[in-house]
Amino acid sequence: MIELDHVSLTLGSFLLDDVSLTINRGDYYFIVGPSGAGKTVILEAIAGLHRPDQGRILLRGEEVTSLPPEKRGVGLVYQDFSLFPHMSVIDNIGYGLRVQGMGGSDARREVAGLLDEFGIAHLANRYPGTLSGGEKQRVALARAVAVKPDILLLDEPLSALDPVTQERFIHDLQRLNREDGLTIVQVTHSRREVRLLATRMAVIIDGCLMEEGDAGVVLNAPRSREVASFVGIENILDGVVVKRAGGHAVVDIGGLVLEAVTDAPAGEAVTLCIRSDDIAPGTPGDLGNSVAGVVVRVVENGPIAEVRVDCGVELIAAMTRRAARDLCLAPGIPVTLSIEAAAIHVIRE
Amino acid sequence: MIELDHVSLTLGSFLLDDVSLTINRGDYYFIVGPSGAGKTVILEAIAGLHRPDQGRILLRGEEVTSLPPEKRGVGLVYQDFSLFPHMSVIDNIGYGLRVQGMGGSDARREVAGLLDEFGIAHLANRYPGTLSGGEKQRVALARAVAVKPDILLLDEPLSALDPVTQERFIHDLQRLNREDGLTIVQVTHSRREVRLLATRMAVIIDGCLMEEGDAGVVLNAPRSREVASFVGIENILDGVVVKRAGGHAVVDIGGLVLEAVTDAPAGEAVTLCIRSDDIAPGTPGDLGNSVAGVVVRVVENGPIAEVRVDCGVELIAAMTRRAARDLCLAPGIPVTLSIEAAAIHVIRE
Amino acid sequence: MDIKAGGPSSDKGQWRRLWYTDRCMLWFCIMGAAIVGITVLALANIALTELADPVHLLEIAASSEVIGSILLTFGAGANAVLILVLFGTPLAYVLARSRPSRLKGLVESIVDVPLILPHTVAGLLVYLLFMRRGWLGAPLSEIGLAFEDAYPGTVVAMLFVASPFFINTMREGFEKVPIHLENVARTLGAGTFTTFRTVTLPLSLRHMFNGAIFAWGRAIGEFAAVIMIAYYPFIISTLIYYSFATEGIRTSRSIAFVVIVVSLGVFYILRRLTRYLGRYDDRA
Amino acid sequence: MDIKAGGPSSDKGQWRRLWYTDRCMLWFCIMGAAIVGITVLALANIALTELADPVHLLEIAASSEVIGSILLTFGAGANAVLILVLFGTPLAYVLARSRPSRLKGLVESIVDVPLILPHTVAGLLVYLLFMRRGWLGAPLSEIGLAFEDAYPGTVVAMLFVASPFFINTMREGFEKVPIHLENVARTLGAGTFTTFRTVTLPLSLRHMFNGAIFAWGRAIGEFAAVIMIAYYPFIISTLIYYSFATEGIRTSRSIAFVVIVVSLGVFYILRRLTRYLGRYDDRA
Repeated sequence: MIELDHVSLTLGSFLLDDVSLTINRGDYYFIVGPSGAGKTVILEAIAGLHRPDQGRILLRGEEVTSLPPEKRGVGLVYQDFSLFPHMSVIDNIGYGLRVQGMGGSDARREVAGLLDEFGIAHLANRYPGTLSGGEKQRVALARAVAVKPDILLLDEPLSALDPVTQERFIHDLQRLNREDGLTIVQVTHSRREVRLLATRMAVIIDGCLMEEGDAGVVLNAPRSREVASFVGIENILDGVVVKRAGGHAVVDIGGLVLEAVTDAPAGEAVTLCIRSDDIAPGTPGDLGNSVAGVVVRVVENGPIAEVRVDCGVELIAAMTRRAARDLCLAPGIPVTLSIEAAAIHVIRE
Repeated sequence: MIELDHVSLTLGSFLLDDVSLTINRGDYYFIVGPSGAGKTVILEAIAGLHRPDQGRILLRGEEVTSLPPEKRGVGLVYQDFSLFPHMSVIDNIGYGLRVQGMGGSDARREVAGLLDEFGIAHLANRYPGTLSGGEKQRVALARAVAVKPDILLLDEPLSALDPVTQERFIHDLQRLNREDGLTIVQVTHSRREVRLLATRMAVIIDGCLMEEGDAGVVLNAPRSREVASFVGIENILDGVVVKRAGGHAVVDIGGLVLEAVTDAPAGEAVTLCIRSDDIAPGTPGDLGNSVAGVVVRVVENGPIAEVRVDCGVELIAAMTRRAARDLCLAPGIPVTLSIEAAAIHVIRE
Repeated sequence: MDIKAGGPSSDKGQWRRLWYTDRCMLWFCIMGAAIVGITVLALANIALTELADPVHLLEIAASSEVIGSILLTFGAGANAVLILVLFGTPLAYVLARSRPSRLKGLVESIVDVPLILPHTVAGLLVYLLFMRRGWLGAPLSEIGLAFEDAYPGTVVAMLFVASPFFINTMREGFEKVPIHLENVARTLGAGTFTTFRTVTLPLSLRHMFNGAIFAWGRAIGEFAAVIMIAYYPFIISTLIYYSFATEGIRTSRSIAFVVIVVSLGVFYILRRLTRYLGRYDDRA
Repeated sequence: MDIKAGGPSSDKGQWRRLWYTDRCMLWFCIMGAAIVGITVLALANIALTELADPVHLLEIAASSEVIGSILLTFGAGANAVLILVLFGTPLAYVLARSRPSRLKGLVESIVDVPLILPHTVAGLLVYLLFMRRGWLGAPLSEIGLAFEDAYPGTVVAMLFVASPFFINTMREGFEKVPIHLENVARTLGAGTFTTFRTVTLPLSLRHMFNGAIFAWGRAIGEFAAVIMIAYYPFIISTLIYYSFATEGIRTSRSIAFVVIVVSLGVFYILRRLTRYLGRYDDRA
């Protein structure tokens, strides 16, 4: 559906370096990365707003590298929604139809349908300056889909919205992706959005594509330390495989010894990734590591307590505030942690 | 130490309406509220940068309402740190001493001491444009305390910093408050900062003081629905006391019946506040409510899973992702929740 | 919060308070008053003198020479601005949307040249180019368009000196239109020109009118550049200079006062009109 | 990301690409070239003619009359700007820091009056105020300061027409200094004036110099306002007009060319100098 073939692009001092990625029809594809990494540039390149210095861009199997944006049939929604401030809601939504030459009454019927579909019929004659963030967002989405693109590009569409409005918007987006079969490419810096929505994803750091693939795999079993750190894995530990035992590897991490599932032979340096909620107080099951340590610090963050435990290396465990209180966890208290071997992701580099 | 006595203040279309509050010596006082509520205006009024239309401001027991800022002896640190871009770090920190007429060698000694204290001696001759956020923040803090104010006003000082730098800054601030005895007034929109640092706090909404008092009380037992919602209590439920039983009240919330600790007589309308982490799957202890329901939705957010359960009304329970998986929670699964009566805060209005 | 701290905190009583709380600002006000004072005194001076003899003033104001000259000046200025809008708008858009480069820097400098040159030099440049034997004047006089001592000469001199004012203001307007709006319009199917016509231009109308007014003000005020190529027909400036040089203060002062009243009035009306133009943020 | 989408995407080959992908922008470029073309043609015209006779040009350039007049013009302009900086800076600061009010609006309008008035009207206003019998001219002539046909007259005429340029630029500069910086300085113990001197002014230096250059350019270019009060001593504009009127094109064109070269050169140098002024964001 969308293919970037070794695309390089310079914009001022910014460089997008040899990015290749494939987005399939019907994907809900996420592009994530730190701010300034070039995520928006990729979206705009797909839309035809930047021309690559090198490489090709293909849409629906055809090369479109030198096709102007108005001929590419992709919808684009920016973070600020970019409504035309000098047009009413109805004129904003009908804009695409008008410039593409659709006649008055047909266009009116289309727009009326969209107003109903997005629940904004009551806003029809208002101007963007008077709308709330959530209302703007629905108008922007209706405007983008009015011209029936089969690809929708979203640039951090949720970041300017309050939580309730976010939920509603997420619902709308899921409907467009699943029911209407739109291919959606979304840029975000929110891991939560990725977890909720992504089927596939790419991680861009400093203009380079670090990793691409199934969202679950990238999030839970990243192939590099940078990506692991970026997707928010709390415990990233460098170690060495000291021996192999029954299909498992025994890894030494600065004194702490953990069993993990990997093919790495003894002597290989590996990086272990453990999510904080996979480290729990208590004794482990069959395939579990049991680790003794002393609580260094308990930081409460909303309903969760992040417990830092010194086990030779410092591990971060997450539990509910209530659980942390029930266990009377406080700095200096000894604690036993259990970590399932299967919950440890091993990066071989 | 700081007293606002019925202060009203108009700034363009913004109105601060009859705010009275008292901040004691040594307090770590937080002013919280939605953006645009007037938090910064209060700080600036304390600093003498706005003159109230009505009311009085007292510092250290003396009225200062018409005293200019340079005579009030309060330090001010803004979110953007507001370093003087045309002065080196050393000149920034020494600025207050210079304009207050301290001689060259004395001032140099003072500044050198501060550079060491804040660990920024290596930055002495750099210009602000070249510093990172965390470095800027330390310079701004050193500059503010250089003139030895006994009151420090902080306007969202943490919001522009990354998490690691935040931790370090929090440490610095705690030291200044506890060891040096500075009275700190901090504006924030982060509940986490309030939980970590606040001794007392005020909630400002739309230019009105909604509630003031001990931070623990305001956070966990707010006196109004608006404040409960603002401090992030996930479950806020309207109900009616149907009967009293052994010191407890039995409250009916649209069909769901919960026992709660309150003096409210039967027939009174009350609002119940329950934090999501106080709602746990499983059977309750002695003083617990047991509630049966069906899972509506599980939203994973970092290491936590937010589980929405339909028990007649929708309740939000928080647990670790692992706990949610171990219990196989998914939409449609029946679940029993336990809520301790003591964990339910009752607002009588 | 877009609230300014530091300034005097409320309008009412602001000046009384200054004396007690902030003598520095008070001194600044007094020094500033010296500059403003020259203009105020100059206007008061002419107004008092002229209003003392209303009969003579009305006689001058009603004279066909003065009325004709005012109309000619305003008309020629409007004509110059119209040409500027037509050709300067595309230039401003190109400058606003192209990336920094040597060529762009050069074009920007060339646009600003009329700002830098002394007015008689500008006039001489226009004269040399558009005189009967000039590079542009010669071919154009063949098709019957004469510039020397003629209306087209006045227009082209005004156009030359006023051009940076319009182009720079218009360009600023274009730069303020968020590129995201244009990008969205493009993805919705609008070509470059359609996007320009339906999005960029409507959102820059305010700047266009302000730039046009600014340029018009510069155009009708010009004297040196115009007299080099077209001493006749008399524009206001020339008329005042001529009557000052030949008839002395009295007549020229009356003409000047009429011109001041008309100019300030016209600009006041134009500013009022544009105040409500292109303000989308607070539309109901 | 502060990257502009939509514009041509890279400098190299930008123009070649235009033809193929975006004829609208190409037409805009062509129309824009018409405006820029007039200036380019005018400059090329005079340069080609003058450089063809370098002996005559050098003779004119070396004449004491021309050199003296250039020095007088530049000097009087600098003098006017100096006074403007002294009195206009406080005014600009007051305007930048005070809240909108009727009084402020009125002061702003008065500041802009010299922009709106035709130049001869401005000159007449200055003349009436500063002539030997004028409100300010009379008392000042008592203490030996004469304006009519004298250097002070030139300076005051330049001052009047250049004042809006300096004040408005300076004010913009002050408005760009974050009020937070001033607030912090105040809480650190600095009074209003100390804050102004140590924080606001240093951070506005760039605008101050740009405003001064802008005002200076306007001042040295003025003709109409100056000749009303001081036909003598000859400033450049007057010299060119005089020689144009009495000796014809040849001499005046040579003087104009010398002035163009000197003006463009001086402005180029001034711009270069200010480029590195007050840029704190990217200091190492």
